[in-house]
Formats: sequence, structure tokens, C-alpha cells
Amino acid sequence: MNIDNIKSQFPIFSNKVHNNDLVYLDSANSSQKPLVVIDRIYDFYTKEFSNVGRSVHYLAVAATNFYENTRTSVQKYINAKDKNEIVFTKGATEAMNLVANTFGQKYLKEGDEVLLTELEHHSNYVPWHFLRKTKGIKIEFAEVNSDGEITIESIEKKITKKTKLIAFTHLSNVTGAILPVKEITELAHSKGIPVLIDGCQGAPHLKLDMQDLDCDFYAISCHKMYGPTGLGILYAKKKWLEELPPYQGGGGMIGQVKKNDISYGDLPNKYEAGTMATAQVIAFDESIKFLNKIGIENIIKHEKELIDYGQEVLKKNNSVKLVGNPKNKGAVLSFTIEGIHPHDIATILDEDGVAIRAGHHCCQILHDKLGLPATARASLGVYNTKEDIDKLNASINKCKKIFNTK
Amino acid sequence: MNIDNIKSQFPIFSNKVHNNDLVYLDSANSSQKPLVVIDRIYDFYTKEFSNVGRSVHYLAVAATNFYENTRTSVQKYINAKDKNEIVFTKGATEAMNLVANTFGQKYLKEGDEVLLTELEHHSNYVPWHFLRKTKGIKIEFAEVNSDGEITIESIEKKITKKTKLIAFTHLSNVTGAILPVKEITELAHSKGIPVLIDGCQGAPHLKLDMQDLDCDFYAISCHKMYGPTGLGILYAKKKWLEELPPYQGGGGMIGQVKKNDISYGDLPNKYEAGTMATAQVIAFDESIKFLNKIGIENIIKHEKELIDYGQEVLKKNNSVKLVGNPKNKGAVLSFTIEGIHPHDIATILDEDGVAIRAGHHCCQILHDKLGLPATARASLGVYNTKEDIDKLNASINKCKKIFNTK
Amino acid sequence: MNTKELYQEIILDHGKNPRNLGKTENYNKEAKGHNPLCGDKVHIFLELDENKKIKDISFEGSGCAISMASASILTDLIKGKEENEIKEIVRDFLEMIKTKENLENKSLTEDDITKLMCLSGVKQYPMRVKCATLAWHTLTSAIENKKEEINIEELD
Amino acid sequence: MNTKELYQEIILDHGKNPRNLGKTENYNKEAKGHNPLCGDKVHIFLELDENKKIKDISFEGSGCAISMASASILTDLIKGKEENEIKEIVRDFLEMIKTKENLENKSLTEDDITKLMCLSGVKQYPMRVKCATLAWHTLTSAIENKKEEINIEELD
Ligand SMILES: Cc1ncc(COP(=O)(O)O)c(C=O)c1O
Ligand SMILES: Cc1ncc(COP(=O)(O)O)c(C=O)c1O
Repeated sequence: MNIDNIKSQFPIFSNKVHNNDLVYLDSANSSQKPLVVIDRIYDFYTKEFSNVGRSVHYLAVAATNFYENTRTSVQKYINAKDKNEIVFTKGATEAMNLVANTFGQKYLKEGDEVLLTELEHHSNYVPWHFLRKTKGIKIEFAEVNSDGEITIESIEKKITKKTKLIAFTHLSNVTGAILPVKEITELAHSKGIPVLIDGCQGAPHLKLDMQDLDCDFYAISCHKMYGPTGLGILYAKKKWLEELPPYQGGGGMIGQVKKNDISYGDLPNKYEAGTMATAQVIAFDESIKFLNKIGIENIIKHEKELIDYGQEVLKKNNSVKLVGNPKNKGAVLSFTIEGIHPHDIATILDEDGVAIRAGHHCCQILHDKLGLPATARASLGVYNTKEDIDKLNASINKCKKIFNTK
Repeated sequence: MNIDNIKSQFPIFSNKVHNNDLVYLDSANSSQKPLVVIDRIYDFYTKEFSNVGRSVHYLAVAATNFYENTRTSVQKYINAKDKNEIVFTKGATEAMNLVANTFGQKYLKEGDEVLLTELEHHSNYVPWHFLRKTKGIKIEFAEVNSDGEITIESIEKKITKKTKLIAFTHLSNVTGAILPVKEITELAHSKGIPVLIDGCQGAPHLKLDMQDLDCDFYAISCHKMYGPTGLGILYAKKKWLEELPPYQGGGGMIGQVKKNDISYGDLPNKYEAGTMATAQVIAFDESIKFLNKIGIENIIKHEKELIDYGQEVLKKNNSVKLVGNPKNKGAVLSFTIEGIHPHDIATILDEDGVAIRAGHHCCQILHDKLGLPATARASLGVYNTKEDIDKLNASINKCKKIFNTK
Repeated sequence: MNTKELYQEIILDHGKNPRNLGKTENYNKEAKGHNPLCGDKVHIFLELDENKKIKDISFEGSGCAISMASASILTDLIKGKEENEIKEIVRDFLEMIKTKENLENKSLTEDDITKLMCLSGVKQYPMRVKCATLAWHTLTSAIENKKEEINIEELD
Repeated sequence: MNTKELYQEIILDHGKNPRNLGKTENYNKEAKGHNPLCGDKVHIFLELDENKKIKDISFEGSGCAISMASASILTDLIKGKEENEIKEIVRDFLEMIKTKENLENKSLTEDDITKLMCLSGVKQYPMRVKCATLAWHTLTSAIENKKEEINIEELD
């Protein structure tokens, strides 16, 4: 598959927005979907639909096989040891709630500390806040430096004897900083502390190798990874899935059910209560195939070129200021323009078909720290091109003109 | 829309199963999807895809409007007072976990009782079992009678001063019994006890009127209601949604986020953490339109004819025994054949393209009570016909022949 | 309608140099408003005299050009007006900004009408309507002595 | 392959009138197996003598024709055999039922082979393979003195 021509695989780009070509720069929010994925959903519903797992009829057997095939594909894609370490959830947010809830139930008590970073998305903070409320745990934040990075030192500084878990993002959805996740994990493990990685932004843009990373938990958002909405993945080491209690209760996750007691099913069923997002899981196999066809190395190379080019162009643009300047930066260009509020920027860019996001991007802690109530964010996907960056820049210039900014 | 010709709206029926026409009798598990729903998903992904809520660009605004339109459609369909009483979840199972978890957190303590029925699906039992484990609450079961019904008396008998909530199914997914939900709710309310109705089987087959029912919580499974997989709905009275704590934490459900505290967003955002099942919610609007076009009265009439016919035919068939004989029965025909195990039945029926389910249908408590490890279940949808019932019966006869049963 | 028309000179001017910014000394009423979607914030301070007339008004806050301009124009316009009259103007403005073509209130001057109608462009930008109405809802809240911070998502 | 061929006379016969049903009196090993998907259950009782030969074997349980027939044929077949020989037969059977065309074990009689090959039809019915293997896994568990109930979902 030729990466330069990849837009043609995404039907959305044959549509116009306000009579302009769509310049989609909101992939950190959610990526567009390649036709193969959309077609798979269509075909599954029109020709093969059935619920999985519990019926022995033809359609159910086929659906169950498709469903489990995706689990195997994901296992291979992220290099997990065992396919049963892959748990399907409704999103990365649920995956992180699952970890906080079950780990919290079993291992956290009053006074225990969970270490996050100032870069964290609310999805990797609010679930821990619940435990602060219900169990009296403490939450610490490793500090971001002036380049918008989290260093290994900033983590080390906040580890205490009471630290019971460290949870951090793989790639910041605001500054684009790629964290030294492997080093943090090694440090944590050297002190016997497990780690949860919020892989929402890591998964679409970086090579995933759970054996190399050695993290305990890794949360993925499939809709940011060229997959359907309503689907996420929790990778967790088998030992954790075996030790932790189940998260939701219902059909499919049980062993024996009696009036006075219930035993739970085996992995991964124990964590997949109720009817799952069958069609979405089955279609996600096509997302993985799509990624594999291009090859993650090619994606990384392509996106690196774009991010370098984007930084170069925006740094040259007077009165545009990039948010963060991390040495190791992925797919995200957040910026401000002097004297123009990000929401005004987004509205004006939209007129030209340039879709970006303005706001705090679910990172209020970081925005407080930066002293910015909001930022504008252009985020990249595999389909973006240098031309998209040029259009972004041209539209920024129009914006400045309207606001009489130099 | 002509109900006699409704199969043509469902593309699945133009496919063959083992060279036979598909006789789909597994709708209680998951219903097939009409073309309008499948097309909507396709169109949304190919022409309009964006995440909802947080971006101000064109696609995001349009998606947000579509998304909220579904909420309004659901509100009208179930006659809720306020659109913000509609919370989207990943399934009915999650909806019931949400209620058990949040109600349990706030209102249940050791020794408190939750009253269920012996008809309940594991999804309406396991979440309460979690509270039994963590909080020491007690679970009571109203007894099913020999016809497979739950009477108002059987509920009344189990209510004590410690009963804090009554949770029961609208329509049993095994015996087909339609519970006297309004009477149970009145009784409960007269004693100040709130009720949760498991509406998984009620929603696709019965008229839904929350004002008339007056229940506190009602859980719906969209994929059983001609909608996409990975989507459910929790209806809850506003006062509960305001009083109860949030269930999952993450993006979109917050008000202000500080390092030392967090405030939550307003309804329904407070309960919709993280990226939701955007495409599924948007497509579900077409399911509601589809149901409205036929008209629930017509559906009820059509399905009543089928269930009456089905009971008549199966009762006449020697050595077939129906499971339960409720006076008020909906869309489910569970049965056994003397000397033939349900799994063998399902395998043999499948060869003829007749898709049924065999097992305990996530109702082990009921099966224990009936002394049956498993039953065979033919369940109906709007697309079924008398011919389907005849084919079921013919296939049952083949089954008997193979097993030399009279 | 295009964004050049949305961001008229008056809006840019009020957005950049908001009138009545700060905290008026002798305020006796106040309220805070917040738009969690975009982070816009406004804090309104009122000095109501014994005749329920606004003797002084000011605001603090941060937000987009539209929300700042709206707060600036609002505070300028209602200074010296009486409570009931203000309620009428607020109602009129909120209706105009969402659905109606024009303002109906007869007591407004030509100049006031021109300024308010400047904001009418947001009608074409549904996600931005809340930016224009934030200060207005917050003012109502201040007059009515509401204790809680206004959350604009609930309103409109 | 059709279901008439799957449900051969031998299977129907063993399914309806399973041999060795009940609880043998002097058992010294036992194990339970369970298939949570369909609810099939089997409980195997063994009497192993000092030479590790099976002196007696029986089972209790409930399930479909295939699982009952499989348990019945199994128990019939291994009575009197020695532990290591049995392990070989189990391995051979499990391989055959999933992938291989034929049985390889040389010690089996014509008649035994015929009976076991009767079950080979389930290969075409992937959801039913576990029905055929439940008793076999449970037997292994009994011989190995495993304490926990076998959950067939984990295996195969
Ligand atoms: C009565 C009943 N309750 C709950 C459920 C669970 O619904 P879901 O699997 O969609 O969460 C089902 C369906 O499986 C059901 O029939
Ligand atoms: C870094 C990060 N974490 C978590 C999330 C939440 O993911 P989801 O909304 O798919 O649950 C996002 C995306 O919104 C994100 O960018």
C-alpha cells in the first residue's frame, strides 16, 4: 500500500466541507476509517450477523470465530504473550476504569499513593479520583517540564514507599511528547510497582511490543486506530487478570451461578460481561490488517516527516506559538496565536475545511500548569500530507488577517 | 410498512445457511438489523464521520446533532419526561451494573436487601452479587410459579423492612412470561422502594411508556431492538441521575478538574465518560424510525399471532414440552424434547437453517429450579412468520426421527 | 455568512478591549458562569442601588472574542438600567440569538441595537451560541442571587 | 457429513444407555468436568489398583448425546488398562477429534477403533468438539489428582 496515496482508501475525503476539500487534523480525537473497515461492518450485518459465543447455530459459530480472530490479531499486533491477555472494552476510558476499579478494590487502601503525570487525560485521572473519594488514596502528579515532557527524573522524584501504581500516557495528546515508557516501567518494576500505560495516542502512532515494554496494563482506543467507535482494548498481564476481581457482572462472565454464590468464568470471559460490541470487534480485524499492510515503520516515518514539517512551518509563522517542544514528539501540533482565542481559530479554520480541535483536550491539569485556558490542536493521521499542513498554515494566516494580527 | 413482507427489509435473509433459507429464531439473543440501520452506519462512516461534542468543526457539529437526535427519539419512544434521562451505555448489562454500582455505593449497606426474581438473567444478578461480596447486602429471590410466571404475590411475600430495591425483568427470556411490572412498581413505591426493570426483552416487543410504568430505572439492549451491537440504554428518573455518583470517570463527564478535586458535568454527560459509541448511537435513530413506521401495536399483534400459533403447534407435537405456560406470554418459545438434549436439537435444526439457541440462556437460577440443565429456545422477531414456525416444527420432527423418538 | 462577517469590527474591538473589565469596588451582587466545553469563564459584579437600578457593573473572565465581546457589550448597555427592564432585554436578546430575526424591545437605542445585532451572526454557528449567551445567563443569575456557578451546558 | 451421520446408532445407543453410569464403590480417584457454555457435566470415579491398572471406572453426569456417548465409550474402553497406556489413548483420541484423520495407537482393538471413530464426526461441528472431549479431559484430571473442577472452556 502506498502511503502517499492513502487518502483514497478513506471515503470521507471524497466529501466536501463548506465546499472545500476536507483537511482532517483531528485524529487525536478520533481517526477516520478506511473503506475496508466500513465494508466489513456492512458485510457482517448484511450477510453474517449473529451474536457470538453462546449459540451453536451456523451464524453464531462463524461470528464467534471472527470475533476470536480479532483477539488473536490484536495479540500479535501488540506482541502479547497470550490471546487471553486481550480484553475488549467499550473504549480506553472503560479500560482505565476497569484497572482503577479492580486494582483499587483489591490492592489500594487509605494513604496509598497512585502516581500520575501532569500530562494525563481526564480518563487517566478521574477513575483514580473516585478511589480518592471512596478509599482515601492519594494522587501524586509527576511534573511536566517547560518543553512539555515528562522525564524519568520527574517520575523518580515522586515515588515513595507508598506508591502502589504508576499510570502515564504513552504520547501526550496535547504536547505530543512521547514518554520514556520503557525506562519508567523499568524504574517502577525495580521498586516492585506495577504500571498502567494510557496507550490512546501511542497505539495509532508507535510500535507496540508488550514484551519489550513489559508494562502491566496498556489501554487502547480502537476508534483512534482506524477502527469503529464504541470499542477499546485492555491489555493486561495474565497474572493480573487472574488475580483481580471481575469489573462488570452479567452473561458470559460466569462459571456457576447459584442463589448463594457465583463463580466466574475463565480469561478473558471474566472481564467481558454481557453482549459485546460484536460487529465492532469483528471489523477491527480489518483495521489491524490495514495497519499491517502499510507497516508501522512506514507510518512512523511518514508521520515524523509531517510533524517535523509542521513544526518548521508553524515556528516560522509570526505570533503562532507551539505548545511544548519535546525532543521526542508524535502526531500532535498544539498551538496558540497571540490575541486570538483557540475557539475563534477553530471556527475560522473550519470555514476552509480545516478540522482542528480547540479547548483543553481533556487535560485541564496541564492547561492550568501552562496558564492557558485552551489551545488549538492539529493532530495527524496516516492520511495527512504536507499539503494539509500548508492549508492549515494558510488558514491560520487568514485567521490572523481577520483579527488584524501580524 | 407491511409487516407481512418485512423480511425483505433485512438483507440477512437473502443469504443461505447450509443451502437452506435462514429461519432465524434467536432474536432474544440478538435481533437482525434492517437495511436502513446498516446503511446509516455506512453513510455516517463514509460521509460524515467525526467524534461528537468537543470539536467545533463542521463534521463534529453535525455528528453531535445526530447523536443528540437519537437521544430525543429514544426519549419520545419510551415516553421519558426529559431527554437527559436517557443515558447511552455499551449494553443493558452495563446499564444494570451502573445502577447496582452507583445505587449500591450511595444507598446500600450491610444487611440491606435487594429483591430479584428467579427469572432473572445473570446480568440482573451478578452486579448485585458484587455488592453482596463487597458490602454484605442480601439478595432475595421472588419465586417463579409452575407456569413460569412471577406474580405480584410472590414479590409481596419477599418484601421486608430491609428491602431497598426491587429489580426484575419485563419479559422472561426463557418462559416468555410478561411480568405485571406496573403493579410491582406500584406496590414497591407504596413502600418507598425504587425499582429497576430489566427491559432487554421488553423493549423490542412491548409498548414502552415510562410515565405509565413509573419505574425508577429501565435497562435496554439496542442490539436486541434492531439496532447495532455495542449499545445499550439506561433510562433513569432525573432525580436518581442527579443524586447518584457517576459510574465511570473520564473525558466529557467532568465540570472542573483540579489536582485536589474534581466536579462532574451535568446530565446526561455525568454518566457518559469517554468517547461514546458514536456511530452506533447515530444509527440507532434508524431503528427507532423503523419501529415507529411499523407501529408497536402492529408488532405486538403480529408477534402475538405467532406466539399463539407456535404454542399451538408445539403443544400438539408429541414429546415436545414447552417450558413455562404463562398467561401473558411474549416472543419466546422454550422447549425440551424427551430424550434429546437441547444441544443435539440445536445442531440438527441448524442443518436445516433453523437457528435457535440451546443452553441455560444466562438463567441458571431458573434452570436449577426447573431441574433442567438446558433448554432449547426459539425466540421471535418482527420478521418471523408462521412459515418459520412450520419449518421449526418440521425440523423438530426430523430431530425426533434421528433419535427414534415418537 | 462567512467568518469575516461573523468577526465584525465591533466584535473584534470589544473582544480585544473589553469595557468594564475588572472588579467594581462597591458591588453587592455577583455570579460566575462557565462553559465546560470550551473553558470560557465569566464573573459578573453588580452594584444595584435602592431603586433596583444598576449603578455599576463589571466583569472578569477569559474566553473567545465572541464571549468577551458579548460580556463587554452587555455590561456597557445595561449600566443605569432598572432590573425589570434588564430582564426584558436579556429575554429579547436570548430569543434573537437563537431563533428570531430581530430584537423587539422598544427601549433600546439605535446604537444599542446595532451593537447587539453584531452578535446575531453566531446563529449560523450553533457551537458558538453558548459563547454569546454565557454573560447573559450569568447576569440573570447575579440578579437572582443564585449561589451556584452557572454551567452554560445546562442552559440554551 | 450431515447430522444423520453424526448421530450414528452407536452414539445414540451409548447416549441413551450409557455404560458405567453411577458411582463405583471403591473408587480412589475422581474428578469433575464442566462445560459452562452448554452446561454439560461429568464426574468420573476411578479405582486404580497397585499396578496402576484401572480396576473399575464409572461416571455420573448430564449432557448431550455426544458427551454422554463419549463418556460411556471412554469408560468402557479403558477398563482394565494401565495408566500410561491410557494416557497414550487419550492423547491419540484428542488429536484425532481435532485434526488427524485416524487413530494411531496400535494397542486398540478393531472394535474399540470403530467406537472411537464414531465420534470423529464432531470434527465438522466445531462448537460440539468440547462435548466429545469433556470426559477425556476429566479422566486425565482424575488420574493426575487435580483438585479443581475442569473447565472445558480453557482446554482445547
Ligand atoms: C432478560 C435479559 N437481560 C439482560 C440481557 C443482557 O443484555 P446485553 O447482553 O445486551 O447486555 C439479556 C440478553 O442477553 C436478556 O435477555
Ligand atoms: C491520551 C488519551 N487518553 C484517553 C483518551 C480517552 O479515550 P476514549 O475516549 O476513546 O475512551 C484519549 C482520547 O480522547 C486520549 O487522547
